[in-house]
Amino acid sequence: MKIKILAFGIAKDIFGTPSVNLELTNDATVYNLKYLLEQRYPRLKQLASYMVAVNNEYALPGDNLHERDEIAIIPPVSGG
Amino acid sequence: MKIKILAFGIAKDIFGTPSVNLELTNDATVYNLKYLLEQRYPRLKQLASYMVAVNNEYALPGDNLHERDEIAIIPPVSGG
Amino acid sequence: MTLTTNIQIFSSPLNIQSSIDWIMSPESGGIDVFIGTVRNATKGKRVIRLEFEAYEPMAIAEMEKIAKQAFEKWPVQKILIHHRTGILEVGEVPVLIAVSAAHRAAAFDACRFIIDTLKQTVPIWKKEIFEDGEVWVAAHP
Amino acid sequence: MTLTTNIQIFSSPLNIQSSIDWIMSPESGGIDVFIGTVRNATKGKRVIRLEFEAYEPMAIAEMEKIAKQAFEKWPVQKILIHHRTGILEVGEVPVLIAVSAAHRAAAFDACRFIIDTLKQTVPIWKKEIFEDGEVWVAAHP
Repeated sequence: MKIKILAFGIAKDIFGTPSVNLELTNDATVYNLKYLLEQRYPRLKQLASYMVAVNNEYALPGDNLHERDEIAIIPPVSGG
Repeated sequence: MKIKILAFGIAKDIFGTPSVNLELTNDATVYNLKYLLEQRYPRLKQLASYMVAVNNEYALPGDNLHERDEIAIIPPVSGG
Repeated sequence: MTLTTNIQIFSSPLNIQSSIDWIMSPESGGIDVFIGTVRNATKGKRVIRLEFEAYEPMAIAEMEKIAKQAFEKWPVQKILIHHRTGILEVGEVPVLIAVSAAHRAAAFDACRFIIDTLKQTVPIWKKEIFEDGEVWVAAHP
Repeated sequence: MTLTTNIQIFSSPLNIQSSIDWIMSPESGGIDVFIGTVRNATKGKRVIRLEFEAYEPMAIAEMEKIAKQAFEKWPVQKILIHHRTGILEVGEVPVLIAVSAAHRAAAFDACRFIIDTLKQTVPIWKKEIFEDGEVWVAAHP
Protein backbone atom coordinates (compact mmCIF):
# COMPACT_ATOMS: atom_id res chain seq x y z
CA MET A 1 0.00 0.00 0.00
CA LYS A 2 1.04 3.59 -0.59
CA ILE A 3 0.88 5.87 2.46
CA LYS A 4 1.40 9.59 2.88
CA ILE A 5 3.40 10.77 5.87
CA LEU A 6 3.22 14.28 7.29
CA ALA A 7 6.36 15.78 8.78
CA PHE A 8 6.65 18.60 11.31
CA GLY A 9 9.38 20.63 12.96
CA ILE A 10 12.84 19.28 12.35
CA ALA A 11 11.39 16.21 10.60
CA LYS A 12 10.07 18.50 7.86
CA ASP A 13 13.59 19.92 7.48
CA ILE A 14 15.08 16.41 7.32
CA PHE A 15 12.55 15.27 4.72
CA GLY A 16 12.95 18.56 2.87
CA THR A 17 9.18 18.63 2.40
CA PRO A 18 6.03 18.68 4.60
CA SER A 19 4.95 15.22 3.38
CA VAL A 20 6.38 12.13 1.73
CA ASN A 21 4.81 9.07 0.11
CA LEU A 22 6.07 5.62 0.98
CA GLU A 23 5.27 2.15 -0.38
CA LEU A 24 4.64 -0.32 2.48
CA THR A 25 3.42 -3.91 2.65
CA ASN A 26 -0.20 -4.24 3.74
CA ASP A 27 0.79 -5.68 7.15
CA ALA A 28 3.26 -2.89 7.93
CA THR A 29 3.59 -1.62 11.50
CA VAL A 30 4.82 1.65 12.96
CA TYR A 31 8.08 -0.15 13.65
CA ASN A 32 8.47 -1.07 9.96
CA LEU A 33 7.67 2.51 8.95
CA LYS A 34 10.34 3.94 11.23
CA TYR A 35 12.89 1.46 9.87
CA LEU A 36 12.20 2.47 6.27
CA LEU A 37 12.22 6.18 7.05
CA GLU A 38 15.51 5.91 8.92
CA GLN A 39 17.04 4.11 5.92
CA ARG A 40 15.91 6.85 3.59
CA TYR A 41 16.60 9.75 6.03
CA PRO A 42 19.49 8.72 8.32
CA ARG A 43 19.38 12.10 10.13
CA LEU A 44 16.14 10.93 11.78
CA LYS A 45 18.27 8.69 14.00
CA GLN A 46 20.10 11.75 15.36
CA LEU A 47 16.92 13.13 16.93
CA ALA A 48 16.60 12.89 20.71
CA SER A 49 13.56 10.75 19.90
CA TYR A 50 10.52 10.89 17.69
CA MET A 51 7.04 9.49 17.74
CA VAL A 52 4.64 8.40 15.04
CA ALA A 53 1.04 9.55 15.20
CA VAL A 54 -1.73 7.63 13.44
CA ASN A 55 -5.01 9.47 12.95
CA ASN A 56 -4.06 12.17 15.49
CA GLU A 57 -3.08 9.69 18.22
CA TYR A 58 0.39 8.68 19.38
CA ALA A 59 1.00 5.14 18.07
CA LEU A 60 2.96 2.21 19.52
CA PRO A 61 5.68 0.42 17.52
CA GLY A 62 3.50 -2.66 17.06
CA ASP A 63 0.45 -0.80 15.76
CA ASN A 64 -0.60 -1.68 12.22
CA LEU A 65 -0.90 0.95 9.51
CA HIS A 66 -3.78 1.11 7.04
CA GLU A 67 -4.12 2.63 3.60
CA ARG A 68 -6.13 5.75 4.53
CA ASP A 69 -4.52 6.43 7.93
CA GLU A 70 -3.20 9.93 8.55
CA ILE A 71 0.41 9.31 9.55
CA ALA A 72 2.62 12.01 11.09
CA ILE A 73 6.20 12.12 12.29
CA ILE A 74 6.35 13.86 15.68
CA PRO A 75 9.83 15.01 16.70
CA PRO A 76 10.31 16.10 20.35
CA VAL A 77 7.63 18.70 20.99
CA SER A 78 8.51 22.16 22.29
CA GLY A 79 5.31 24.17 22.47
CA GLY A 80 4.23 26.37 25.35
CA MET B 1 -1.07 58.70 78.72
CA LYS B 2 -4.03 58.99 76.41
CA ILE B 3 -3.90 56.80 73.30
CA LYS B 4 -6.12 56.56 70.28
CA ILE B 5 -7.01 53.12 68.98
CA LEU B 6 -8.20 52.42 65.45
CA ALA B 7 -10.70 49.61 64.91
CA PHE B 8 -11.39 47.67 61.73
CA GLY B 9 -13.81 45.02 60.55
CA ILE B 10 -15.88 43.50 63.31
CA ALA B 11 -13.85 45.40 65.94
CA LYS B 12 -15.26 48.62 64.51
CA ASP B 13 -18.77 47.19 64.92
CA ILE B 14 -18.01 46.12 68.50
CA PHE B 15 -16.62 49.55 69.39
CA GLY B 16 -19.47 51.19 67.50
CA THR B 17 -16.93 53.67 66.09
CA PRO B 18 -13.77 53.56 63.94
CA SER B 19 -11.59 54.81 66.83
CA VAL B 20 -11.64 55.06 70.61
CA ASN B 21 -9.48 56.92 73.11
CA LEU B 22 -8.18 55.16 76.21
CA GLU B 23 -6.25 56.35 79.26
CA LEU B 24 -3.28 54.05 79.97
CA THR B 25 -0.37 54.18 82.41
CA ASN B 26 2.92 55.23 80.77
CA ASP B 27 4.39 51.72 81.10
CA ALA B 28 1.37 50.01 79.47
CA THR B 29 1.92 47.01 77.24
CA VAL B 30 -0.16 45.46 74.46
CA TYR B 31 -1.28 42.90 77.03
CA ASN B 32 -2.59 45.66 79.33
CA LEU B 33 -4.37 47.32 76.44
CA LYS B 34 -6.16 44.12 75.45
CA TYR B 35 -7.23 43.58 79.07
CA LEU B 36 -8.74 47.06 79.31
CA LEU B 37 -10.46 46.80 75.93
CA GLU B 38 -11.95 43.41 76.79
CA GLN B 39 -13.31 44.86 80.03
CA ARG B 40 -14.94 47.71 78.19
CA TYR B 41 -16.03 45.63 75.13
CA PRO B 42 -16.64 42.05 76.33
CA ARG B 43 -17.66 40.97 72.77
CA LEU B 44 -13.97 41.26 71.79
CA LYS B 45 -13.39 38.00 73.70
CA GLN B 46 -15.83 36.21 71.39
CA LEU B 47 -13.62 36.78 68.36
CA ALA B 48 -11.68 33.79 67.04
CA SER B 49 -8.63 35.91 67.88
CA TYR B 50 -7.44 39.43 67.35
CA MET B 51 -4.08 41.15 67.07
CA VAL B 52 -2.85 44.58 68.00
CA ALA B 53 -0.77 46.55 65.52
CA VAL B 54 1.57 49.30 66.65
CA ASN B 55 2.77 51.70 63.98
CA ASN B 56 1.66 49.36 61.16
CA GLU B 57 3.41 46.29 62.59
CA TYR B 58 1.92 43.32 64.42
CA ALA B 59 2.84 43.72 68.10
CA LEU B 60 3.57 41.11 70.76
CA PRO B 61 1.75 41.09 74.13
CA GLY B 62 4.84 42.33 75.98
CA ASP B 63 5.52 45.28 73.67
CA ASN B 64 5.31 48.71 75.32
CA LEU B 65 2.99 51.40 74.02
CA HIS B 66 3.99 55.03 73.62
CA GLU B 67 1.98 58.24 73.47
CA ARG B 68 2.14 58.90 69.74
CA ASP B 69 2.00 55.27 68.56
CA GLU B 70 -0.61 54.40 65.95
CA ILE B 71 -2.50 51.54 67.58
CA ALA B 72 -4.95 49.36 65.66
CA ILE B 73 -7.14 46.41 66.59
CA ILE B 74 -6.79 43.71 63.93
CA PRO B 75 -9.54 41.07 64.01
CA PRO B 76 -8.98 37.90 61.93
CA VAL B 77 -8.17 39.11 58.43
CA SER B 78 -10.17 37.92 55.42
CA GLY B 79 -8.83 39.73 52.38
CA GLY B 80 -8.06 38.13 49.04
CA MET C 1 15.21 52.17 37.11
CA THR C 2 12.38 49.76 36.42
CA LEU C 3 10.22 49.14 39.45
CA THR C 4 9.94 45.48 40.33
CA THR C 5 6.90 45.76 42.62
CA ASN C 6 3.52 47.33 42.04
CA ILE C 7 1.45 47.12 45.22
CA GLN C 8 -1.71 49.17 45.48
CA ILE C 9 -5.14 49.34 47.09
CA PHE C 10 -7.98 50.66 44.94
CA SER C 11 -11.51 51.79 45.71
CA SER C 12 -12.38 51.50 42.00
CA PRO C 13 -12.36 48.37 39.76
CA LEU C 14 -9.00 46.70 39.14
CA ASN C 15 -7.67 46.89 35.59
CA ILE C 16 -6.51 43.42 34.56
CA GLN C 17 -5.17 44.36 31.12
CA SER C 18 -3.03 47.24 32.36
CA SER C 19 -1.73 45.05 35.19
CA ILE C 20 -0.65 42.42 32.69
CA ASP C 21 0.91 45.10 30.48
CA TRP C 22 2.93 46.21 33.50
CA ILE C 23 4.14 42.71 34.44
CA MET C 24 5.25 41.67 30.95
CA SER C 25 8.86 42.25 29.92
CA PRO C 26 11.37 40.96 27.36
CA GLU C 27 13.27 39.18 30.14
CA SER C 28 10.33 37.10 31.30
CA GLY C 29 9.32 33.72 29.98
CA GLY C 30 6.46 32.87 32.31
CA ILE C 31 3.82 34.93 34.06
CA ASP C 32 1.35 33.59 36.58
CA VAL C 33 -1.72 35.66 37.36
CA PHE C 34 -4.16 34.97 40.16
CA ILE C 35 -7.55 36.65 39.94
CA GLY C 36 -9.84 36.42 42.95
CA THR C 37 -13.48 36.88 42.03
CA VAL C 38 -16.62 37.37 44.08
CA ARG C 39 -18.48 34.07 44.10
CA ASN C 40 -22.29 34.01 44.16
CA ALA C 41 -22.42 31.59 47.07
CA THR C 42 -20.50 30.60 50.19
CA LYS C 43 -21.18 27.32 52.01
CA GLY C 44 -24.31 26.94 49.91
CA LYS C 45 -25.71 30.34 50.87
CA ARG C 46 -26.39 32.97 48.20
CA VAL C 47 -24.08 35.98 48.39
CA ILE C 48 -25.49 39.34 47.23
CA ARG C 49 -22.27 41.33 47.41
CA LEU C 50 -19.07 41.73 49.44
CA GLU C 51 -17.64 44.71 51.23
CA PHE C 52 -13.89 45.03 51.77
CA GLU C 53 -12.27 47.28 54.36
CA ALA C 54 -8.50 47.77 54.63
CA TYR C 55 -6.17 49.30 57.19
CA GLU C 56 -4.45 50.80 54.20
CA PRO C 57 -0.94 51.84 55.34
CA MET C 58 -0.41 48.58 57.22
CA ALA C 59 -1.95 46.51 54.40
CA ILE C 60 0.48 48.07 51.93
CA ALA C 61 3.38 47.46 54.34
CA GLU C 62 2.38 43.80 54.82
CA MET C 63 2.01 43.26 51.07
CA GLU C 64 5.46 44.80 50.54
CA LYS C 65 6.82 42.32 53.11
CA ILE C 66 5.23 39.40 51.27
CA ALA C 67 6.72 40.56 47.96
CA LYS C 68 10.13 40.89 49.59
CA GLN C 69 9.87 37.33 50.94
CA ALA C 70 8.86 36.06 47.50
CA PHE C 71 11.89 37.76 45.90
CA GLU C 72 14.10 36.09 48.53
CA LYS C 73 12.59 32.64 48.00
CA TRP C 74 12.28 32.47 44.20
CA PRO C 75 14.04 33.92 41.13
CA VAL C 76 11.13 36.15 40.10
CA GLN C 77 11.37 39.42 38.21
CA LYS C 78 8.29 41.52 38.98
CA ILE C 79 5.43 41.27 41.45
CA LEU C 80 2.08 43.06 41.23
CA ILE C 81 -0.48 42.92 44.05
CA HIS C 82 -3.67 44.95 43.66
CA HIS C 83 -6.50 44.75 46.18
CA ARG C 84 -9.93 46.37 46.18
CA THR C 85 -11.82 48.05 48.98
CA GLY C 86 -15.49 49.01 49.06
CA ILE C 87 -18.55 47.23 47.80
CA LEU C 88 -18.07 44.49 45.17
CA GLU C 89 -20.82 42.74 43.27
CA VAL C 90 -20.73 39.05 42.27
CA GLY C 91 -18.15 38.54 39.50
CA GLU C 92 -16.03 41.55 40.46
CA VAL C 93 -12.35 41.19 41.34
CA PRO C 94 -11.20 41.85 44.92
CA VAL C 95 -7.60 40.79 44.33
CA LEU C 96 -5.20 40.49 41.42
CA ILE C 97 -1.69 39.08 41.75
CA ALA C 98 0.78 38.79 38.90
CA VAL C 99 4.33 37.43 38.99
CA SER C 100 6.84 37.28 36.16
CA ALA C 101 9.94 35.10 36.00
CA ALA C 102 12.39 33.76 33.47
CA HIS C 103 11.00 30.27 34.11
CA ARG C 104 7.45 29.36 34.99
CA ALA C 105 8.01 27.29 38.15
CA ALA C 106 9.16 30.34 40.12
CA ALA C 107 6.20 32.40 38.88
CA PHE C 108 3.70 29.71 39.94
CA ASP C 109 5.32 29.12 43.33
CA ALA C 110 5.63 32.80 44.18
CA CYS C 111 2.11 33.70 43.03
CA ARG C 112 0.58 30.98 45.16
CA PHE C 113 2.74 31.91 48.16
CA ILE C 114 1.64 35.54 47.82
CA ILE C 115 -2.11 34.87 47.81
CA ASP C 116 -1.84 32.25 50.58
CA THR C 117 0.18 34.61 52.79
CA LEU C 118 -1.93 37.66 51.94
CA LYS C 119 -5.00 35.85 53.23
CA GLN C 120 -3.22 35.17 56.53
CA THR C 121 -1.44 38.43 57.30
CA VAL C 122 -2.70 41.46 55.36
CA PRO C 123 -5.15 43.61 57.38
CA ILE C 124 -8.08 43.56 55.00
CA TRP C 125 -11.54 42.41 56.03
CA LYS C 126 -14.39 41.02 54.01
CA LYS C 127 -18.05 41.32 54.93
CA GLU C 128 -20.43 38.92 53.18
CA ILE C 129 -23.86 40.38 52.51
CA PHE C 130 -26.66 37.82 52.20
CA GLU C 131 -30.35 38.32 51.54
CA ASP C 132 -31.04 38.02 55.28
CA GLY C 133 -28.03 39.64 56.90
CA GLU C 134 -24.30 40.17 56.80
CA VAL C 135 -21.21 38.76 58.48
CA TRP C 136 -17.52 39.65 58.81
CA VAL C 137 -15.71 36.58 57.46
CA ALA C 138 -13.43 34.61 59.81
CA ALA C 139 -14.28 36.78 62.84
CA HIS C 140 -15.80 33.99 64.90
CA PRO C 141 -14.48 30.49 65.69
CA MET D 1 -25.30 25.02 27.73
CA THR D 2 -22.23 26.94 28.82
CA LEU D 3 -19.05 25.53 27.32
CA THR D 4 -16.49 24.58 29.92
CA THR D 5 -13.49 24.36 27.60
CA ASN D 6 -12.11 26.85 25.11
CA ILE D 7 -9.19 25.30 23.24
CA GLN D 8 -7.89 27.02 20.15
CA ILE D 9 -4.82 27.56 17.99
CA PHE D 10 -4.34 31.04 16.54
CA SER D 11 -2.05 32.45 13.87
CA SER D 12 -2.78 35.98 15.14
CA PRO D 13 -2.01 37.51 18.56
CA LEU D 14 -3.81 36.02 21.57
CA ASN D 15 -6.34 38.27 23.28
CA ILE D 16 -5.71 38.14 27.03
CA GLN D 17 -8.61 40.36 28.08
CA SER D 18 -11.25 38.46 26.10
CA SER D 19 -9.84 35.16 27.41
CA ILE D 20 -10.21 36.39 30.98
CA ASP D 21 -13.72 37.65 30.20
CA TRP D 22 -14.56 34.14 28.97
CA ILE D 23 -13.16 32.35 32.03
CA MET D 24 -14.83 34.55 34.66
CA SER D 25 -18.21 33.50 36.03
CA PRO D 26 -20.40 34.13 39.09
CA GLU D 27 -19.68 30.59 40.30
CA SER D 28 -15.92 31.00 40.41
CA GLY D 29 -13.87 32.31 43.31
CA GLY D 30 -10.37 31.84 41.95
CA ILE D 31 -8.84 32.03 38.50
CA ASP D 32 -5.27 31.14 37.67
CA VAL D 33 -3.84 32.37 34.40
CA PHE D 34 -0.52 31.30 32.92
CA ILE D 35 0.94 33.52 30.21
CA GLY D 36 3.97 32.23 28.35
CA THR D 37 6.01 35.02 26.81
CA VAL D 38 8.89 35.07 24.33
CA ARG D 39 12.06 35.73 26.33
CA ASN D 40 14.89 37.77 24.79
CA ALA D 41 17.50 35.14 25.65
CA THR D 42 17.91 31.40 26.08
CA LYS D 43 20.91 29.90 27.86
CA GLY D 44 22.60 33.31 27.69
CA LYS D 45 22.13 33.64 23.92
CA ARG D 46 20.11 36.51 22.45
CA VAL D 47 16.85 35.41 20.82
CA ILE D 48 15.57 37.50 17.89
CA ARG D 49 12.20 35.79 17.48
CA LEU D 50 10.48 32.42 17.71
CA GLU D 51 8.54 30.45 15.16
CA PHE D 52 5.85 27.99 16.23
CA GLU D 53 4.50 25.20 14.07
CA ALA D 54 1.59 22.96 15.10
CA TYR D 55 0.10 19.73 13.83
CA GLU D 56 -3.21 21.42 14.39
CA PRO D 57 -5.87 18.69 14.55
CA MET D 58 -3.71 16.49 16.77
CA ALA D 59 -2.59 19.45 18.91
CA ILE D 60 -6.24 20.35 19.55
CA ALA D 61 -7.03 16.69 20.34
CA GLU D 62 -4.11 16.46 22.79
CA MET D 63 -5.08 19.73 24.49
CA GLU D 64 -8.65 18.46 24.84
CA LYS D 65 -7.25 15.31 26.50
CA ILE D 66 -5.24 17.41 28.95
CA ALA D 67 -8.30 19.48 29.83
CA LYS D 68 -10.32 16.29 30.36
CA GLN D 69 -7.64 14.94 32.71
CA ALA D 70 -7.61 18.22 34.63
CA PHE D 71 -11.40 18.08 35.06
CA GLU D 72 -11.04 14.52 36.38
CA LYS D 73 -8.27 15.43 38.83
CA TRP D 74 -9.50 18.75 40.26
CA PRO D 75 -12.84 20.47 40.92
CA VAL D 76 -12.37 23.14 38.26
CA GLN D 77 -15.11 24.93 36.34
CA LYS D 78 -13.68 26.18 33.04
CA ILE D 79 -10.44 25.67 31.14
CA LEU D 80 -9.07 27.85 28.37
CA ILE D 81 -5.96 26.89 26.37
CA HIS D 82 -4.90 29.16 23.52
CA HIS D 83 -1.67 28.58 21.58
CA ARG D 84 -0.06 30.62 18.85
CA THR D 85 1.54 29.50 15.61
CA GLY D 86 3.74 31.52 13.28
CA ILE D 87 6.43 34.08 13.97
CA LEU D 88 6.51 35.70 17.42
CA GLU D 89 8.68 38.61 18.45
CA VAL D 90 10.23 39.00 21.93
CA GLY D 91 7.50 39.85 24.46
CA GLU D 92 4.70 38.20 22.47
CA VAL D 93 2.54 35.44 23.95
CA PRO D 94 2.81 31.89 22.54
CA VAL D 95 0.51 30.31 25.11
CA LEU D 96 -2.26 31.40 27.44
CA ILE D 97 -3.92 29.05 29.92
CA ALA D 98 -6.74 30.05 32.25
CA VAL D 99 -8.55 27.91 34.80
CA SER D 100 -11.46 28.88 37.03
CA ALA D 101 -12.60 27.10 40.16
CA ALA D 102 -14.70 27.74 43.23
CA HIS D 103 -11.52 27.60 45.30
CA ARG D 104 -8.06 28.71 44.29
CA ALA D 105 -6.04 25.55 45.06
CA ALA D 106 -7.74 23.60 42.26
CA ALA D 107 -7.22 26.46 39.80
CA PHE D 108 -3.48 26.67 40.61
CA ASP D 109 -2.95 22.90 40.51
CA ALA D 110 -4.84 22.41 37.25
CA CYS D 111 -3.22 25.37 35.48
CA ARG D 112 0.25 24.14 36.32
CA PHE D 113 -0.61 20.58 35.31
CA ILE D 114 -1.93 21.83 31.97
CA ILE D 115 1.18 23.82 30.99
CA ASP D 116 3.54 21.08 32.25
CA THR D 117 1.69 18.39 30.28
CA LEU D 118 1.21 20.57 27.19
CA LYS D 119 4.97 20.97 26.96
CA GLN D 120 5.38 17.19 27.01
CA THR D 121 2.63 15.91 24.76
CA VAL D 122 1.10 18.52 22.45
CA PRO D 123 2.52 18.40 18.89
CA ILE D 124 3.72 21.98 18.62
CA TRP D 125 7.31 22.89 17.76
CA LYS D 126 9.32 25.98 18.52
CA LYS D 127 12.20 27.23 16.40
CA GLU D 128 14.53 29.73 18.07
CA ILE D 129 15.96 32.31 15.70
CA PHE D 130 19.28 33.82 16.80
CA GLU D 131 21.44 36.44 15.12
CA ASP D 132 23.62 33.66 13.69
CA GLY D 133 21.23 30.84 12.97
CA GLU D 134 18.16 28.94 14.09
CA VAL D 135 17.36 25.71 15.90
CA TRP D 136 14.30 23.53 16.55
CA VAL D 137 14.12 23.35 20.34
CA ALA D 138 14.51 19.93 22.02
CA ALA D 139 15.15 18.09 18.73
CA HIS D 140 18.63 16.88 19.65
CA PRO D 141 19.87 15.16 22.83
